[in-house]
Amino acid sequence: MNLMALEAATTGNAFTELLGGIAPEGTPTWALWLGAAGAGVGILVAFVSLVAMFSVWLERKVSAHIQCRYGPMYAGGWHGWAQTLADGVKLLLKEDMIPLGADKPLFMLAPALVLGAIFGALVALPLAPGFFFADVNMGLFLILAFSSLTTIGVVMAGWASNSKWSLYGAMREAAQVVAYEVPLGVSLFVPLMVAGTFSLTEASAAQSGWFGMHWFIFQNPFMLPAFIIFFIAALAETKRAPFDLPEAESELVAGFMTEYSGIRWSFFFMEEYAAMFLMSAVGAVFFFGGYHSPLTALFPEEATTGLLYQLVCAGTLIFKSFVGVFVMMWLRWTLPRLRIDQVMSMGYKYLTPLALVCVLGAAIWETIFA
Amino acid sequence: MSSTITTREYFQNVWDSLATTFAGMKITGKYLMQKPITVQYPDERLPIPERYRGIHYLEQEKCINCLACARACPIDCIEMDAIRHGKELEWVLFTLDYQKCMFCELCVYPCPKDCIHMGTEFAFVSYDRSEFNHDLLSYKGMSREARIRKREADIKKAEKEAAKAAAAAEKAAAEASEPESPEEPAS
Amino acid sequence: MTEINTPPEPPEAKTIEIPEKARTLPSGEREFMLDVSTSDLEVNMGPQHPATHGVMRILIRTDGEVVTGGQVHLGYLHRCAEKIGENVEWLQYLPYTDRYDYLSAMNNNLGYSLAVEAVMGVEIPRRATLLRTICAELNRIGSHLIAFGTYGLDIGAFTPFFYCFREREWMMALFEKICGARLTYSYIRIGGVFNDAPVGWLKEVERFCDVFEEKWQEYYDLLVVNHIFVQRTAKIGVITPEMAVDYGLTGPMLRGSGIDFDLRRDMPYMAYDEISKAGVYDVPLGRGEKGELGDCWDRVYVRVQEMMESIKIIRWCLGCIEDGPVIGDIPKVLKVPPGEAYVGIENPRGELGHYVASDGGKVAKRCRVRGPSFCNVAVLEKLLPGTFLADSVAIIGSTDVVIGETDR
Amino acid sequence: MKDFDEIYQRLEAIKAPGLLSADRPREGDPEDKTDKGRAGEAFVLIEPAAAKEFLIAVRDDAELAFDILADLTATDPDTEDENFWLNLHLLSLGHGHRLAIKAMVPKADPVVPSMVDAHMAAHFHERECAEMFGITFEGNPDPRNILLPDDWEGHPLRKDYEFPKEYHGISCE
Repeated sequence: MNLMALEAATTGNAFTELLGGIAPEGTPTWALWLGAAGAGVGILVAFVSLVAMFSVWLERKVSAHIQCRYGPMYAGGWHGWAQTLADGVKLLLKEDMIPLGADKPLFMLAPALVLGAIFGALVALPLAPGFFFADVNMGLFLILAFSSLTTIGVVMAGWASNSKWSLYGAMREAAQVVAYEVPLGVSLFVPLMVAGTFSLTEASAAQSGWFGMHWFIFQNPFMLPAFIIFFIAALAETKRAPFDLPEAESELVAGFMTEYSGIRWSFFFMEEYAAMFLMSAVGAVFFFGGYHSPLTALFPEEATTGLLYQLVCAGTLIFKSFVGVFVMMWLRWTLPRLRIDQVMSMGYKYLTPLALVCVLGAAIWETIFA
Repeated sequence: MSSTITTREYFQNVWDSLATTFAGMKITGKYLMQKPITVQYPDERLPIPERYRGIHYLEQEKCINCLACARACPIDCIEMDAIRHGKELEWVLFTLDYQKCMFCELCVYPCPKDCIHMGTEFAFVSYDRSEFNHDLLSYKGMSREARIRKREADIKKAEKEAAKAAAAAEKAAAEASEPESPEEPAS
Repeated sequence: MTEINTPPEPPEAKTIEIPEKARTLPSGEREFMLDVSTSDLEVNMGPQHPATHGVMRILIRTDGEVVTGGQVHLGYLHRCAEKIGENVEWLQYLPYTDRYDYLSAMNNNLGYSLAVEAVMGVEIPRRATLLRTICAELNRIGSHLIAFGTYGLDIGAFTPFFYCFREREWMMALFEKICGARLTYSYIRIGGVFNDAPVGWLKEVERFCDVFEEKWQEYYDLLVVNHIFVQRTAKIGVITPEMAVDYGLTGPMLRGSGIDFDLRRDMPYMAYDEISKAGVYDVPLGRGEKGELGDCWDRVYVRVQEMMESIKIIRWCLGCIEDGPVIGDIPKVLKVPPGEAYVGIENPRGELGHYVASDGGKVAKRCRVRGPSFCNVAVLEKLLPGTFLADSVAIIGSTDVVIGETDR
Repeated sequence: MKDFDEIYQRLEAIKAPGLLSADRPREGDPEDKTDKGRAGEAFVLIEPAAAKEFLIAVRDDAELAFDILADLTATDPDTEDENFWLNLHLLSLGHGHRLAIKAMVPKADPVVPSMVDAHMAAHFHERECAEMFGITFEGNPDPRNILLPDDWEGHPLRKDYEFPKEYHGISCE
């Protein structure tokens, strides 16, 4: 993942430019690259942690209010905003436990792999024009590939735990992700056809018209069903209810996480929320105009390179992503869980064919009207 | 799930899952907007009804040490004792073991003087198990020193009686055997 | 004759040379590879498992996700209630009845009281009878709320559980007002009830009924007809009517299989004779609406409907309750004449039978409790094989087992 | 719905296997102070050896149709008594009547044929009865202990049961 970030950093982004500006004359290029990569990774880690922490707090508050409760109220003062921070500290201080029969190296590697993969995937996400870690021209492929990599971590965790419940969870995860990669990818073909690029930066840039509302979702009638399919598949991909079968706490105790505790366990947790954010962001970029909104359209043409514009753009995308995250939470606290064979049949029998129909329809539409 | 389904059922399934999901989200969304119904416990508390069966209290001046409550208790967790001075009672102990008590209120009903009640106190926390053996006497009972004195006196009394009994037994045994000789007086 | 799930025959013993390097597992066995093949996995579901609703242990054998056998192990919560019944006085046993089916303590009090009264032959005042009925039905609602809420939890829906608890909390507050306890009431006693209802209590019960009817519709829309819920429960754990009778199932389990039998209507006790004749309530039955007759959805549906029927009964009782004494002519120390009686009442989970035998003394000769869960749980061993692992959780939940009652 | 007398007449009419007699509650003899009579419910007495056949007969008879075995338990009336009582309670769904059955099982040789063939409901009850009273139900498909641990000694609901001093090193005093 570091390699990828490094390679990404070499293609030239805000960090290299920034470092190039402030570094003394004669600094070798490799040092600039390394510095940029290091800064990128650091900011990425901080960003992921912040997103995860806020999401956890949000999840607790949303679930609590849906259930007529208050949720955390004390830590930090206002509505327990620091609760996750306190929990994080507690998890850090907990005893690091590894079961006796566990495969120690794999057991320790699994959470790192899961979290590392999600960091890698976030590299290709542009928060604003020129505000990205790497402009990968196959950005969507990178994100899908990296987010599938988390599955390997989960299967590894389940196998290495040497617990029967964990094994069930791992096997479910493997089956589920294989089933849902297909509709996830296929449903994204619809906006890709309109955008004509795999790069997230270019796709975002393409949606700037109509006073910031030139979103792909309005481009043709097959976009909305495609988005719904994408959203459902994203839920399954991120192991969220009603597809949280790998964890399935009423059946498998805690699924693949049964034997994990402390900071290792929190890695899985962070991954889940980061993945939610990532998937929502991908949805926002490919269906809902990326960082464009009427607010960003207010800026005059010459101000679009300024820092304020960049920040507003980033805020827009983050807001859109969190709307997606919120809906995911809302769904989770509303719906019961599916059974594994129903998850499979939903993936293969419902989502995949419907997604293909959407692609076909969109293709015909684009050929005739565009 | 392995059974085949018709096209109509296929689209019915799609429609049903979407429609019922939205119906559910409407309900949960409604509650999301409402004020929660729970209270922040240590800061706000719900009122405790009058009849709450909490920790007992005793109207000691009414009690006549009749043992009705102790007998009614299914698990025998009430212990009581008092010394009678004419009409006055000097209390020795009236304890209730809250490690056993199951708050069934059966001790309250048989009381002829209506003097044992269950209060609204419910929290009872201690680091020491012995503290759960709760003393219901609040005043007029024997002080701690008095109780110790009484126990010592009781022990002494018991010793004396035991010695007396032993002497009597020895005497009886001696009488049963040969008559004692003047040279060897019985000790 | 139905099959009992016996553990699989051990594979034929092969003599295999264990290599020197093979490490020793924590269990003491040497690690080696027999052959590359799959084998059934035996998993202990319980005693500590979220799906077993207590300390029940189910040994399940699975082939991948498919359960091939299940064996129920009980006794983790055995508290010798029957032996205690032979050692404490008649009235003193009352608090113990609260504790076997702790979700419907009022009904347990009622069953025991009725059994002792059947031997004694005492007259119960009218107001006491109606207060008993109100309390028993309120408690039935509370118990079904838990059954329904935790069933949602088993299926993976969290929120209905909290909504159910919200209403149950109110119900418990009502009981707290009338008897002072929230869970172990000891309210209905031999000869009547302990206390008269406090001022305004009956009004509040009426208010509870009004609000509950609204909330009930929410549960229905949120979970009962939810497509995922229906998919998860319909055609799962089908108990045919013949099977239900053979296994001696009672209560919602029996009615879920479409058998129209309710002890309150067909063998009335207390005021239920009058109530049934007045046609106040219907007995909801499983009809196989969403899948097959007697599946999990039918059982849940019966419970959900029963809550509304209980509301009707409560309303009827509130309409005709009058002032009067609440306890019959009962001596302070009970002496029960020699004799024996079995009284079965309709508990939320089925027929709660109390068999009491007296020899004329202060203490029972035998105090037998027939817990409905104990009988209902027996059918699990028959239902589990051939289902998915997730279905097994749905099936266990649909029996609405309370371990305090199976183990007593 | 039939009352006890009608049920008993029908039992005699179909010659229910193992039927011995009926026991009805009665008033005590006012002259004899020791006879207090008997309160409660009426029951029929049957031969324990024919219990299974009896259950099948009353189950399959259309007029009785006792299709649910509500309860199966035993009672140890006294330490001096030579018999356990085997108490059965039947319930008819169609007619809505009940029947209480009692059978005397000698303590010296407490063996009863299993009733699982008549009602599957008997299975768990028989297991409980077996561990609590030491009555052997011949032919029960799974005669393990159900509530007590497998290695529990003694039969707790017998009147002459002595509570163990310790169990696996746990003091029970």
